[in-house]
Amino acid sequence: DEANDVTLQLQWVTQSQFAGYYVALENGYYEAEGLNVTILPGGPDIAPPQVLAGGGADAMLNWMPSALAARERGLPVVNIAQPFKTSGLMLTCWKDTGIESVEDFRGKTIGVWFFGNEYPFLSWMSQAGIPTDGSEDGVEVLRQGFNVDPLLNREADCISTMTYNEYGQVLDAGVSEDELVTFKYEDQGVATLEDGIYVLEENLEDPVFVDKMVRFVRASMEGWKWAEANPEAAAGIVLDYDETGAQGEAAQIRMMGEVAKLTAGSDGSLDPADFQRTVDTLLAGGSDPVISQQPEGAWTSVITDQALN
Amino acid sequence: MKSLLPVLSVVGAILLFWVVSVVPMNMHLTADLAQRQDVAVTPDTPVARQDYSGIGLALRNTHLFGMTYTLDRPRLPSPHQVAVEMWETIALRSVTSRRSLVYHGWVTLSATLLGFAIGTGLGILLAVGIVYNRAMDMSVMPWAIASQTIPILALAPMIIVMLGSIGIQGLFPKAVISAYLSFFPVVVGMVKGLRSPDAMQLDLLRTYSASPNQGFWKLRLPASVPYLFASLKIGISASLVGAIVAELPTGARAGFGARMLVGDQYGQPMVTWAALFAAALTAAALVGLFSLIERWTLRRMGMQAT
Amino acid sequence: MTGTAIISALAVWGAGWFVNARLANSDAAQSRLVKLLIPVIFGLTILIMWELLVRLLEVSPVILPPPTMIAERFANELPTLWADFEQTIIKGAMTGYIIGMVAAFAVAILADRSDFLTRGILPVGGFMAALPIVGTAPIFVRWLGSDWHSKAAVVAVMVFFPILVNTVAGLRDTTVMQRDLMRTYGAGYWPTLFKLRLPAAMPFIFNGLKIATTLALIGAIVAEFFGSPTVGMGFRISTSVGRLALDMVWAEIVVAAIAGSALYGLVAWIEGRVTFWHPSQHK
Amino acid sequence: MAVILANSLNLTFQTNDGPVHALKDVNLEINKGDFVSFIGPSGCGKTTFLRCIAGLETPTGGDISVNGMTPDEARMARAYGYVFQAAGLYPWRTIGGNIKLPLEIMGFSKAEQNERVGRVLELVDLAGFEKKFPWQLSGGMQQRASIARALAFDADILLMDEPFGALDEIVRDHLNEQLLQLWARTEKTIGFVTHSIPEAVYLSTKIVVMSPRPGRITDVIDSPLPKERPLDIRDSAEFIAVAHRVRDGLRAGHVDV
Amino acid sequence: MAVILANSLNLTFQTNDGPVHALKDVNLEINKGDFVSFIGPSGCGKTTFLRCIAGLETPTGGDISVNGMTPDEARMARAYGYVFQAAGLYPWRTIGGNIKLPLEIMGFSKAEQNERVGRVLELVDLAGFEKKFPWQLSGGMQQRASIARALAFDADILLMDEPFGALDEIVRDHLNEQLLQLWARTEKTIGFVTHSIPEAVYLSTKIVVMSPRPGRITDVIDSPLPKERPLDIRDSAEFIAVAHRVRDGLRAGHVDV
Ligand SMILES: Nc1ncnc2c1ncn2[C@@H]1O[C@H](COP(=O)(O)OP(=O)(O)OP(=O)(O)O)[C@@H](O)[C@H]1O
Ligand SMILES: Nc1ncnc2c1ncn2[C@@H]1O[C@H](COP(=O)(O)OP(=O)(O)OP(=O)(O)O)[C@@H](O)[C@H]1O
Ligand SMILES: Cc1ncc(C[n+]2csc(CCO)c2C)c(N)n1
Ligand SMILES: [Mg+2]
Ligand SMILES: [Mg+2]
Repeated sequence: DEANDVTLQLQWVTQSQFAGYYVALENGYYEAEGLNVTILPGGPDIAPPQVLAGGGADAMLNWMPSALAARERGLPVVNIAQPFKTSGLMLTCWKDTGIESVEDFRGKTIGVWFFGNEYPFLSWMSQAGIPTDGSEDGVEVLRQGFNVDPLLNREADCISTMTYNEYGQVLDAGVSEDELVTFKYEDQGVATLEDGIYVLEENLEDPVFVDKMVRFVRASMEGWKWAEANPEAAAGIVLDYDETGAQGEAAQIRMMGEVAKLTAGSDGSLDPADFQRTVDTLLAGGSDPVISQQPEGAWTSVITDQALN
Repeated sequence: MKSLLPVLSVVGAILLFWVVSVVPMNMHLTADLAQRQDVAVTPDTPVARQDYSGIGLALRNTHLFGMTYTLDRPRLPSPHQVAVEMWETIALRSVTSRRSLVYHGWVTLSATLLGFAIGTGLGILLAVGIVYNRAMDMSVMPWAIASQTIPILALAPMIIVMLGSIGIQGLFPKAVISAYLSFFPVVVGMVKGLRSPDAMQLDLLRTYSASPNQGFWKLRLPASVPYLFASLKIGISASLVGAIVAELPTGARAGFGARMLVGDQYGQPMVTWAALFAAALTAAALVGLFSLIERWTLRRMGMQAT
Repeated sequence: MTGTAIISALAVWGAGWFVNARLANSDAAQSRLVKLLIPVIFGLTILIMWELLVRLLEVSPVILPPPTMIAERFANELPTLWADFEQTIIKGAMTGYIIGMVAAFAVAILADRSDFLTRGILPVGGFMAALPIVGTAPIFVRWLGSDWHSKAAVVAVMVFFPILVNTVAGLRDTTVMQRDLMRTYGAGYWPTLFKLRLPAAMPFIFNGLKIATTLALIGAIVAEFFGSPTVGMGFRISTSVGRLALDMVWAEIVVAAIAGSALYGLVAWIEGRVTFWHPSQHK
Repeated sequence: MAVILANSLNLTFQTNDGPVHALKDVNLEINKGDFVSFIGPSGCGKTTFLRCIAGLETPTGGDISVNGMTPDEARMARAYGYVFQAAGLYPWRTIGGNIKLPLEIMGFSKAEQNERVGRVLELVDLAGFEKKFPWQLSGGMQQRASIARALAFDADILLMDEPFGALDEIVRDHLNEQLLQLWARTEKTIGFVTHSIPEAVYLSTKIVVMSPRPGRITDVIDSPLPKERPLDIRDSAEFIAVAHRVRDGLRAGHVDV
Repeated sequence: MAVILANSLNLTFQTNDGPVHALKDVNLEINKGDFVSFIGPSGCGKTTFLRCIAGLETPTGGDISVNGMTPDEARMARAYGYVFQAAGLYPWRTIGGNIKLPLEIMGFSKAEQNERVGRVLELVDLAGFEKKFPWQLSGGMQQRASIARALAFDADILLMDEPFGALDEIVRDHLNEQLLQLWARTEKTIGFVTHSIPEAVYLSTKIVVMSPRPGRITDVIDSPLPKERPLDIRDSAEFIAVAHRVRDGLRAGHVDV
């Protein structure tokens, strides 16, 4: 029924990045809140904001730059909770390319995810004054697929990795950490918020919906905290929900461990300072602005205030 | 049976070429790995090795040949690695297990069959319309051709979101994309088939003053059967491709497409290759099945000698 | 609201259909202009219905933009669209098409020299043609890198089989009498190939080439989803979906459809020139 | 009694190379029970005229009546059996199925259908071949099956367009004899197109000689031969005289060989 | 002098329904300058025998020599012109191009090619049609073009498999006359398959009557007719006598119509 059904659209395939939600589902936290939750896995062609707009989901996970861009495009999505405190995004480069600092990127080839995930990189480069249009003293941008091959094949000097996933895959391929140089967005001061929960603004006018979300966020956070405390069991639960049957156990446990570091500082509520830092980072990008002005009403604490009191 | 030996020879030649190619294709990765294990490699830095082709590097490091066949994440897996993966995921797992390719095959196949049914039905209806209605004939055909130049992978997510927004999820959206790819060959083939009766065969019915309805059931439809089967065989493999493509934007949950994607994402080439071959085998089996039905039907209709 | 929308859309459909039915059954139906006009009217009817439905039902442009918006975007982004077209169609699709075609001809002629090879190559080729692009594209991107070379390879593999099968079938499509004629002249393999079998095979070969044009476009675009430089139609489509710029997605789709139809038309035109003698070409 | 009456019939085809005058001012009267042969060089309009009678082609001038009706009405009334030059059997139907085709369309009962199939197969010497498919029969047998198909629904008028063109002389002689017997027995009116002078003379009560560009009738010969015609009537003086007249008529129309 | 000599020739085809004995114990001697017609019911092996002579089919027993060579050697030495039942022109070549085809293959010079094309087109009354495509010509004209093609390279032996089967009687008569003239002028040796008794009798110096199952020769008739043959020789008593003998021979072999 309307009042208790929740559909959540993930932004990638089933993996420990989304452990909190699967744990809440498996351990019955949603059920305890009287909710009937459906989790829709994502994939390379799924734009969660589009699914939200089409009414295919009640809530989505998204990176904030992508969500803010959607807002400016006329799709009013609102952040209602932010389980990820810190960013796991980084660039991973071969050390033997001689890259030591951001300035060394000039003339190098760098793999970047697009599909709404390119904004943090573009902002960073434009803040650093490095062109991304392929000109002489700029970087050559490669649209990275879903694997780390461009780095292993040395087609790219650096690629985008998440601390919890692709970086581990590079190591799994037999590369040792001291062959690599990493640039965490967090360390570079250009971190943007990842994996927040977003809903459509108009829905928040409906008290029934608000109530539903309050319960949803509460249960989800309970799931996250349990997952942080029990990484191996949480990874096991994720594996149970992976219908492809192709995920490896070790990889998911490692991912859970890394994700726990990112969720650790968050009780689910959005820290306005983090929000402002994300916005400032995006606005600072001069030539290719992701957003052109300070967003209004892009987040709300209404849900978390009720959920966490 | 007469084809068995030739097919085996060609397959043998391809396998041989494949086995030989494994060495140069994997040489760079192997050299990097070997060096980390303190095996001597020439040249001795990865950057320097980039200047050599796979073959060039292989010739300088013949002692690494064996290793190229046993990599966990090869650029080109060797045939036996793929075979082992296929054996394990097809034969050694219970068919209900998510690690079984049979299970994933069924997921893809169900969407394929539904989509194929929809696409074929639609294609036949459209063909009948085109043959019997001049306006439709002149309007629709160019657009049907244009429709096939639209990259389905671009359209698929939109179709899925649109269907999702009216509450349709699961099998059906995948089937729609399957149908989109399979209707075209059916239209083309059936238009040809329904128009295949010659002037004399049509005139014969006119001398009986047969109704258009009788003309369809007694002449055009039976005459089109050979064409129909030719299109069905193309259509069914197009359907399978459609179902696999559709598995990416529906959430890459299960099926051959999901296996290929996830195998690619998590650096498990064998998963991808096994799914790829399983998909091709499935297509071959479906086409073979239709060939059998075709032979049986045509023989019963007396349209095929022997 | 929904009611009016559907009624007005149906009205547009009815009007378009009425005009077309009149045109198709008129005396002028055989003229070049009318033959062109009818599909155009059909297309326009669909576009107007689309515009009406999207506007009246207030469909979000993030899901389905109206045609006018797509047209506007198309006009504003011509340089980008052109760059993407060059990368994907000219570099990726065309190169791949030509490589695949040449390879298919070569193998067909090779296979044709021996019945043994034909029997072996055709089923194996059929199996390879069934390898879905979603699986092969990432492999080629891994092997050949993200630039257009890997796209050309994907296209070459996709078009190879239909052209091969049709060429082999075409080379066999000579009558016993036509072949015996050559034998009475004591003609060897090559004169028979060039003077009899290749010309006779042309209608089949063009059939294969036509199928291959649509495959080539799809192949080149889809392969870009698995890694590409920051230009190209597949890159733009995927990136624009991520940015919710659906009007741009459709603008690229329009480019694909125009390019595809034009290529198809071109091949069909050449076919008409080369196989003018075939019964299907004269009325 | 005139079964078929053509009155200054004209038919012009519009083609890419300009109009083709396939029939010009054709006048002809065919009586009930006549066996009329049409002979003439290729392109003189024999087929076109037969098709006009059958209502398969619409004349562009003049008029034609069949049993007092328009050809179209007569076609709707199923007045014709038509035999085409090639057998034109449907390959997916057995011989029996092919013969049943018109019967199904005209709504005969199942029992009646079977009874008639049996009868006409007997008539053309094909009893026992009912269950065979066309490709299992020789060309001559197929042609006989197609005649059986035209006979099955007992139309009064039988129109045959070069039915024996593809057969060898001996088989042809045999079928000619059988056709004459059938005609004598059933009193059908037969219109018959042929290229062979002996065939035309041997079979007909009336021979219509035609000439091309524009297609027209140049001679109508009423045969003096008796109704009873053994095969060796072809060596008789009367026969040779008629054949000569036909040949002369043909040669006159043949200027461009 | 024997140009073609067949000695107890046998040819059996292996088919799905068992072996077909297409030629059994065929003995025949053809001399230089002979015009030999082969006549017989469908399936009696006429085409097969002609193909054996041309080296297109390999006998399974006995032997056959052409100009003292094997047929294959003779084929490589380009000893034959072969005319098939249907015209079999290549549709993608003009009439001129079709006639040039053998000349190109045999390596004649361009000038020689053009000269020959002009000459043979004249011979078959097709001057002026050089640039037309086959489908722009009538059936009769196509058949004449195919004869021209066989004549173009001046082989000593001309083998013709029912070349006039598809033509109407008048055109056929005309071509028969021309063929006779050509033969008289060039002294070629001609092997000619036909279904028509008058045609065989009118043209040949030697008539070979064949019979099927197994395919064999039942009669060889040396024609008493003079070399000079106007068309109306066909009404002469000698002609009719020979025709009768042929018909009797044919009927004897025809048991199953
Ligand atoms: N549908 C058509 N469209 C245009 N021209 C036609 C059509 N049908 C016949 N003709 C032309 O009309 C003329 C008469 O044709 P018709 O088929 O009646 O000749 P015919 O006497 O039956 O010849 P044949 O002995 O070759 O069968 C020919 O010149 C032919 O080309
Ligand atoms: N390639 C073949 N394979 C099997 N049987 C064949 C083949 N060619 C001919 N035959 C059979 O050999 C016999 C003689 O055939 P052939 O073509 O020589 O007859 P024909 O006298 O030329 O007949 P027609 O007058 O019909 O042309 C026939 O029974 C035929 O079915
Ligand atoms: C087409 C496409 N490309 C990149 C991402 C970015 N992304 C967001 S979460 C995640 C998983 C990391 O392990 C990735 C890759 C996406 N969603 N879709
Ligand atoms: Mg005719
Ligand atoms: Mg023959």
